[in-house]
Amino acid sequence: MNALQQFLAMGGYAAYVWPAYALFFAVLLADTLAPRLRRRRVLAELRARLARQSARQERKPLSTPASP
Amino acid sequence: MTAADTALPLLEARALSFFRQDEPVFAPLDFRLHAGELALVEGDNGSGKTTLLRMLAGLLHISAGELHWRGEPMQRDRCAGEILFLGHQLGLKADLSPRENLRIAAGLHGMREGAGAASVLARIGLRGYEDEPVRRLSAGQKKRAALARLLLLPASLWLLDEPYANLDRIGIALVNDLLESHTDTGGAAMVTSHGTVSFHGGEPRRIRMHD
Amino acid sequence: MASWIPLWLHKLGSPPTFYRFAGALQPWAMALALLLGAIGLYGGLVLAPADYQQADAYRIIFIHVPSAWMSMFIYAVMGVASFVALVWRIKLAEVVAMESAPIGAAFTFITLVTGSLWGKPMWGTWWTWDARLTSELVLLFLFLGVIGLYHAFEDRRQGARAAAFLAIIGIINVPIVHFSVNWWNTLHQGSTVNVFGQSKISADMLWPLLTMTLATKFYYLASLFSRARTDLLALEGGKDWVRKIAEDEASR
Amino acid sequence: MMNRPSLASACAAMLRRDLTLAWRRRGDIAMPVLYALIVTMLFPFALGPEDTLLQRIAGGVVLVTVLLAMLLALDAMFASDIEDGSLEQLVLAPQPLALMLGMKILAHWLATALPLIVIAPLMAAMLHLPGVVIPVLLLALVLATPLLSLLGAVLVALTAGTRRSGMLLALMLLPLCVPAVIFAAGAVAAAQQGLPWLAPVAWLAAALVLAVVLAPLACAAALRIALDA
Repeated sequence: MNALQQFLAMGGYAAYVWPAYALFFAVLLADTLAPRLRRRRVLAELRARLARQSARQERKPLSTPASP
Repeated sequence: MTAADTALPLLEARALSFFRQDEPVFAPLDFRLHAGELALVEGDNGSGKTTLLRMLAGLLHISAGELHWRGEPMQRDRCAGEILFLGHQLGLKADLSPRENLRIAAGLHGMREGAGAASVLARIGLRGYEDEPVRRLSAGQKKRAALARLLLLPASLWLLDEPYANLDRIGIALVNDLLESHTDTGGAAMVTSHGTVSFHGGEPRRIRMHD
Repeated sequence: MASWIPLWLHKLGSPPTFYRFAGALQPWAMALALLLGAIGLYGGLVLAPADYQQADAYRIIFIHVPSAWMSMFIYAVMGVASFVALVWRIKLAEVVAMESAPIGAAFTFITLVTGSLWGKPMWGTWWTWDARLTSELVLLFLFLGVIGLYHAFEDRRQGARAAAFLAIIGIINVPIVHFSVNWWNTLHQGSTVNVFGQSKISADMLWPLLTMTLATKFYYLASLFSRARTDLLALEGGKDWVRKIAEDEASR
Repeated sequence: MMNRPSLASACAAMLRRDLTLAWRRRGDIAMPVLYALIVTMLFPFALGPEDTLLQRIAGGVVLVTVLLAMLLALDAMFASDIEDGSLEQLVLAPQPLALMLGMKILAHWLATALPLIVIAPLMAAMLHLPGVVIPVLLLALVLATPLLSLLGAVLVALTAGTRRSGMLLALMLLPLCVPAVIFAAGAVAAAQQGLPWLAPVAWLAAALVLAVVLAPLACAAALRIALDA
């Protein structure tokens, strides 16, 4: 327990060392998550577009009569 | 087979297409344009007429296909000065007069400004407006001021995007006259228009744009 | 296309191939980054002894210095990819250049803030107008400029080309900034602080540092892969291979 | 076919065109000058009227104010030409685009930076800069302002295809200006302390020579990217 406290105290520099490490991990975590969220959004948009397109294609034969 | 078909075409497109955001703007195009020919580019709004003309002028990068100028791959400096482009935006400075605008165009084409400007402006129907700032001209008069470039500068190919827009009946006849004398003297032109246009001089070639 | 580009590179440059390739490698790169990071941090925070001058405050070095190296490394990658993108118009190069920029900005930001946190206890100030610090700040602005320019365009590929151009201008500029600030410091004597005084570093401290450097490299690779994959999906939205992916993921 | 006289006359036409346009809108020329004067006026009010303090910061304030005033005018360099299609005509003209853009940049420098240089002694006097330093300040401005115009032109060309460009331009340009500011202000500061000021001026001159050669080429390439959509 004492060793852990000593480790966390960082020789009195805890106020500088741990925020630095916290920032490091926070920024990189955000950097890792951003593309995942964006990927989900891009795929959702794509699926919506595909759905629109297929809906249009189903309508099409009705609006344009068969031509030779 | 006429003689024109066997001669080297001025402009030849093979499977030419343009992509915007990876979507083709128009289906691949094949056409040839010989000296003395007039081609009418037809298509609905959004069919890519303007895009095609901007690409032919060299403003847009060709996405796929080939474009040949006098039998050789089109390159910027090979056809420089031989093509005149008139787009939706007329390329006139509103603060300058038609005469000054013409003088700049002549200067950029390495020509000495001469007495040509006055007679060109008279022929185009802007007599009396030579020194009026373009800002104060009507839309049709602005169009005429831009068309004056075609008369002043020597070029073998004209690329005209909607040249009839904003023009009255006399103006339309004027454009037809210009096109006729240009093709008669061995020039070629490509014209976009979504309206129907009647040419006096023969039936123009038609290039149909599809999505 | 230039015929001297190796064939494998040309194949890898095709979006669906790269998408699969990056998808296969990304978890491994991330796993390696995490493993090396854990080892490096254990070595740096626990095993390495305290510095005889700086005591425990020096332990910021294990994230600060690798981040600083990464900020420059990523800028270099972005510059090379930008050059390739502009000259050969390869879409993958555009994607690599543009998706490197946010990662580079992240590492540059980390470098600046951790440097500040290290500087306060060591030389008593959060910031000094030293050549290194100023160049790093300019680097951050350049990364942000590239990102901003990229997103200012309606057409993504046009934006990528413009931003790639800016990245190349920046490459020329950063050394000039460094040089000019060095010169400036000779003019304004007294405001200089010896940032990295003693460069002798013991082996106990060196191996965690190098391990962390490797970890950040693999992290960059992993992050770049996942960003590039997402970007390719967005850019190639109309293509069949992307549609298939969209449908497959929906059914899952 | 294109021989030298035609090139020279094209350059002259370009230069005359832009200068005529600037002259027709004289009011726009006055704007950066007024802006610079007003900003300079604010400093004594913000910092107090102590001569020693104002003297110390005078050189730097004049330089940074001139830089910001130029930034203000930079945005408009290609805007109207893109809007009315004259840029397309310029790109398609059978002349080397880089040279024509060089003329445009020269005209822009004459219309915006030169008036600022002319009033720079006034700005310096408002901040009590010693008279002997003013020639060095002018020399530094004469070398640094074209550098900013050239660098700025490249970046304006890059943002030409976008709609919101003002703040973005500042974000991109200002970091790139750091060396120019350092050397120009360094020369003034050295002269003020009675130190040799030739070295920073020489560096500025070297950078200017490099920029005169490279920037128009880069500007042409950037504009082609901006128009290609």
